[in-house]
Amino acid sequence: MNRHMASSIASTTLLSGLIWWILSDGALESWIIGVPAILLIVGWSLSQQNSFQSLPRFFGLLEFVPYFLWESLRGGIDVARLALAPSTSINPCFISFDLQLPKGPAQRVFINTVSLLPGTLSADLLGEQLIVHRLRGASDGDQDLRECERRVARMYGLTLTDADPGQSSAGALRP
Amino acid sequence: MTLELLSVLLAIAGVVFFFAGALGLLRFPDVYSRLHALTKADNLGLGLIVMAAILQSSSPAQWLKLILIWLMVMLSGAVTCHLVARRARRIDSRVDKTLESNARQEESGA
Amino acid sequence: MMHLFDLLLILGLLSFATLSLTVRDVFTSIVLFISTGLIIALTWARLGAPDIAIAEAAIGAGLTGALLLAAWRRLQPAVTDQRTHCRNGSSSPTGADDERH
Amino acid sequence: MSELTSGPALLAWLISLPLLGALTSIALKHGGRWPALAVVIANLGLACWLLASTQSAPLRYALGGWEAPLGIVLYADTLSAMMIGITAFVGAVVSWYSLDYFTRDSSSERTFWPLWCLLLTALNTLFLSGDAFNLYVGLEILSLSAVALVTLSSGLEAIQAALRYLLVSLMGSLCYLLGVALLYQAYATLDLALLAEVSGSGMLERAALALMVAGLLLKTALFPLHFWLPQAHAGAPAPVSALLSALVLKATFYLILRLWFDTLADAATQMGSLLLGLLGCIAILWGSLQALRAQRLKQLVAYSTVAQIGYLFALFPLLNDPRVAGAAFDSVIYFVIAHACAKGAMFLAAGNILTAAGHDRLADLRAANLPSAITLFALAIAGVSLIGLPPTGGFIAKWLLLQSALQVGAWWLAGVVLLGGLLAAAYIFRILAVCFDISPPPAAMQPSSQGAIVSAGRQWSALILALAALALGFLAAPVLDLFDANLVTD
Amino acid sequence: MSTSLLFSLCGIALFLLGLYVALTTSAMLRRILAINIMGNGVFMLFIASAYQRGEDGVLITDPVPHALVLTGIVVAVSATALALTLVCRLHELSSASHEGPE
Amino acid sequence: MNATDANSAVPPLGRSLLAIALVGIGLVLGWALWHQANAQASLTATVMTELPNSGVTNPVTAVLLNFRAFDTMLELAVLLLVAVTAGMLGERRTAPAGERPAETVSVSPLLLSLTRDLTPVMILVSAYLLWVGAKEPGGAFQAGAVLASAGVLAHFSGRSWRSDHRDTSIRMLLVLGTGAFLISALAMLGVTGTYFDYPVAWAGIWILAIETAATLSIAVMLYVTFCAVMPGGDRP
Amino acid sequence: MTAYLIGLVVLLLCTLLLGLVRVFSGPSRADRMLASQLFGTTGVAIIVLLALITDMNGLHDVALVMAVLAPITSVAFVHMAGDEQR
Repeated sequence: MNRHMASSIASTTLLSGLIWWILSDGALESWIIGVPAILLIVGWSLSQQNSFQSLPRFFGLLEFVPYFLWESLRGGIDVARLALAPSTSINPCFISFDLQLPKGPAQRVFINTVSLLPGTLSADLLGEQLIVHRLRGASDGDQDLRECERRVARMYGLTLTDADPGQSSAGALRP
Repeated sequence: MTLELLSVLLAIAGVVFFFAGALGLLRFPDVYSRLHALTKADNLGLGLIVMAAILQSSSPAQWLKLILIWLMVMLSGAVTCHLVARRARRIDSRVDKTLESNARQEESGA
Repeated sequence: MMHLFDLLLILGLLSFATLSLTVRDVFTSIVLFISTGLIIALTWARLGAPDIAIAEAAIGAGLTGALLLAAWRRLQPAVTDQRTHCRNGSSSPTGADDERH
Repeated sequence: MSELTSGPALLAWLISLPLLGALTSIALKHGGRWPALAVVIANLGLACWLLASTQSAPLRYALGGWEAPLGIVLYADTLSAMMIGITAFVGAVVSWYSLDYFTRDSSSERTFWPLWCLLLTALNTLFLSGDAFNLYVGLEILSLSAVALVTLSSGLEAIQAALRYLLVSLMGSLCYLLGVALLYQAYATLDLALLAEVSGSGMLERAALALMVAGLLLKTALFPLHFWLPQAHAGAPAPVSALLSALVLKATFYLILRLWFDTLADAATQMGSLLLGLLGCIAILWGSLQALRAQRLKQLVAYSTVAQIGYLFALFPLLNDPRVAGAAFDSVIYFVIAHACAKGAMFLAAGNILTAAGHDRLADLRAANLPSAITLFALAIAGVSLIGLPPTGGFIAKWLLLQSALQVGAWWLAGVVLLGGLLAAAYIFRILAVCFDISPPPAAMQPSSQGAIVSAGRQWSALILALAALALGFLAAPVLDLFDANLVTD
Repeated sequence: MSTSLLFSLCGIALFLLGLYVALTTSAMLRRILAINIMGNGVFMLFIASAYQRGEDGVLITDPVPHALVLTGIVVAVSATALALTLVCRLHELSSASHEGPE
Repeated sequence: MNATDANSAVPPLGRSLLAIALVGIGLVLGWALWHQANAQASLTATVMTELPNSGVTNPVTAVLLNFRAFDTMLELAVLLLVAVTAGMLGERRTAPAGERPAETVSVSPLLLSLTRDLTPVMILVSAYLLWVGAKEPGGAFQAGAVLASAGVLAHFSGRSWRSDHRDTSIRMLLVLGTGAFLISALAMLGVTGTYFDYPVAWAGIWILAIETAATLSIAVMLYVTFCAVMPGGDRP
Repeated sequence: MTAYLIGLVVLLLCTLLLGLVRVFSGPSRADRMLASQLFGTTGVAIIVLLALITDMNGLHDVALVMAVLAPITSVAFVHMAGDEQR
């Protein structure tokens, strides 16, 4: 636990320091304010419940970012095409998706990413079930979501217990 | 010169996405679909415009600050989108349940 | 060209403000007011006053919006049990009208 | 700069001391009253010192050493010293009264002292500041703390009155600020003295003056704009009503006086003065009539304030006339200080009656409800001063007014003043009639009529203010000497 | 027409619009919004007067109005917050007195 | 029902008269401004001349914290006044008779994580605005408002900061901002002999210290006020 | 080039006015709130472009503050908007 704590403090400090450096344009004397602020942040994050959060691995992050950018580009183009098309051909529905990622930061990153994938939007979280809104009907299955989940898992260095995509339920909830 | 041209092109693309987002907001049939339009198109639009601005600025801290702005918008966009959808869905499901009883009440009242 | 921008900004500002003050539903009024605050922040940025634009962004986007929504919520007529059913006709003396479609 | 600091630094102390009191009072969990009281007493001392030191020459102090167009300059002549003096005096007496008025360590009491200190800060700022925008901030503190003080009585009506008061004074402040913005746009200065030098009588100055004065009139509650006053002044706790009626209205009136006859004198027209005078006359009659019809004691006193504000403005046409301007100014200042003492005494006494009887419905009040002869005495003297009978301060004020009105042949004004005096006599006698009504109170009132016992301090403080109003009648010559010593008119 | 004048006129329009609504509406929340709009109109007049171009077309802004407006914004926010607290309190008291103690 | 007409306290005739009067005022003001448009008066030159003596290089901050520091002190007093009053009114709020019971909707884990991620950024941005205010746009008020927003966000995710104005520490924070101004002004009166007159060499660091105090204080004052307006009172 | 950018800013302002229609027509409160979310993001974009046009780097801080505080109103809305019939 102590190692966790130390690494948590170290990563918080580093990240805050980096952001401070960005904000202050690297001005040296700015640390008069910057250091107390960072100490405040470290103190604050220690006071939070379960403040030890696992972090993405560095190389995993490098691998994930291009995928994420590409997918959000696709998502944007997709929805823009729908909006600009002369007739809206959307067929919205909800599907329920069984999460395999454990609770924690990885799961939340996944949920947030889902909203930026083409055609999907995370609408609610009920236990281990993510309710996803799809623009183009339920027929597509959930290959894209599985793929995304796997990539998030890889970024965090997790292995999913059930990697078989065909098993999960992808039933339409509401037309 | 080509850099400037590229920058303007990126900015134009960004504005197109913003336009599409606004249009989607107007044309899509329900809250959830509109949320799609907003989060995706706007975040992409802002990303392109930020890229355009990065091409024109010189200091690395400036680039990173612009990227930070974009990341913040994206993070809060994704989360608020989820929260709004969640609220709308929970209200919808409650309305579904009470709709029948309300209808029954109104019938007996009329 | 910049004049066109100015005119559009002023047009937007005036129309947002007018709508915010005349629209019937108070909630819409508040949302429009928050948006007006945003356009005002843009105007400050346009007029070379970034200090004030930051203050307006922080206040308009953050605090005033939250404050107004909180107050609006407290002014809603009390609904005790039937949560989905807005009680009709109970107009409060402060004039908070609730939304009906 | 440095050789000036010993004297003029007094001005800086006059504004920072009450603020210091407010801060200490908030910081202390219990017993916030002690720093506040200390500050009020020290403020009284400083005010006397200021009165003494303005006798030779006006004081001037540039805050932070930054001179006028850039920084804020404080400025004091005998007029402002007089206002600060009366504020300090009435404030001190009301503080004494408040010691026993609020329940110890209740949330109202803990909030009262800091708010009162902030109100004092605002009053001193308004009397001393020579900067148009600084005055705006001062006005905002003044109205916000006044509103907050009204909310100390927790009833529905009080909150309603406070809200209305708040919205009205916000609108007034914004009108004032718009005028400031126009002036800044034209002259790029906020300093009143500099503005007085450079401003002319163009359209812009007229518009700015009109806006600023309109905003201030709203806060001063001149006739058509008085609608918020009766509820707010009647609904507030007694010491707060006394402060509002005696001091807060006077501060905004003082600003109108400064703007109209000093800073933007070139833009002020004869027509405008006449209009204000006319409104003042209507206010005298209207306020008195409403006071005659009032159901409750505090309401009656509040309406009487509307009438008394009318006298101040009725003098405006005379102030413009060079033949009688001096006497008219004397009359204005006398109205202000005599009314401050008399109205303060009236509200404090009314508070005593309210506590003793448990209500203040005039129809149900009897002599038996009066706490003691001291309160009765205070009511009577204050009433006589409000009517304007000799030998009180109110009489001197009216005498000066009538004299100058007759000298310039403003018969209509003299007529209105006499009529106002008669009406005032009528409503004051409504109060005094209660005091001599020894019939038993209505039976229905019996159980609740036994209110709390009113402490001696509360009764004596009311009497002191009333006696001050009386003393002003005897001390007219020395007081006016103090005032005229070094007045800078136009 | 110069930019400064254009925005000054816009500020006046906002002020009058707010004033009109503040005087005619009876809904308190809206009246508070209207007063805020009035304030923004006045601020715009200040900021517009600070916006000036030098002879060579370089933007020179006068910092004093900016500082004044910043102070004004803080004051406006405080006043709005106080008004909102009072409105809420009033609503609670009046609904309690309408329905009686429950 | 609450139709638009029921919302107006003024009869139609009065409203149209008022509208005409306001349009008239607008025309007069517009006309006056039109004629004034070429005046171009400003204090820019004066400020720029004195800027080196102010201790900071952002002219707006110089005006706010040095040339017109008295205004700023009073402005903080206004905020303080409102926070204290709102706190008192909130304290007086009794059990909700007409108020709905506290929200039963659970806080989404996503909102919690948003708070967790965003709060450090908000603190950093606030500190940055505070620091940068000396030379570029920014300053105590902006910083305080951002910090208060972090508190508001925490409030919504069910992790309220401590906000009871009866707490000694909270009350100290409330008076900290105004107090810093006042104490420094009085100290300068004692040291240099002039109220609010900072020695040029120390002005920069001195102003930064005052601004830091003001930032914390502004944040707490705004947050306390916000909690007083929130439904359900200031207790979580 | 500046002219192009100004043209783009004008277009962005137009999309703001487009969004106004959604605030106005609703139908649900969430829709109105969504539109104001749109205004927030568009506002950030406009400020970034304005910073390019006028070469004022201070404007980036305005955009940063807007971006960081954007979720506050939306979260407040979700917390307080209560229920409604759709």
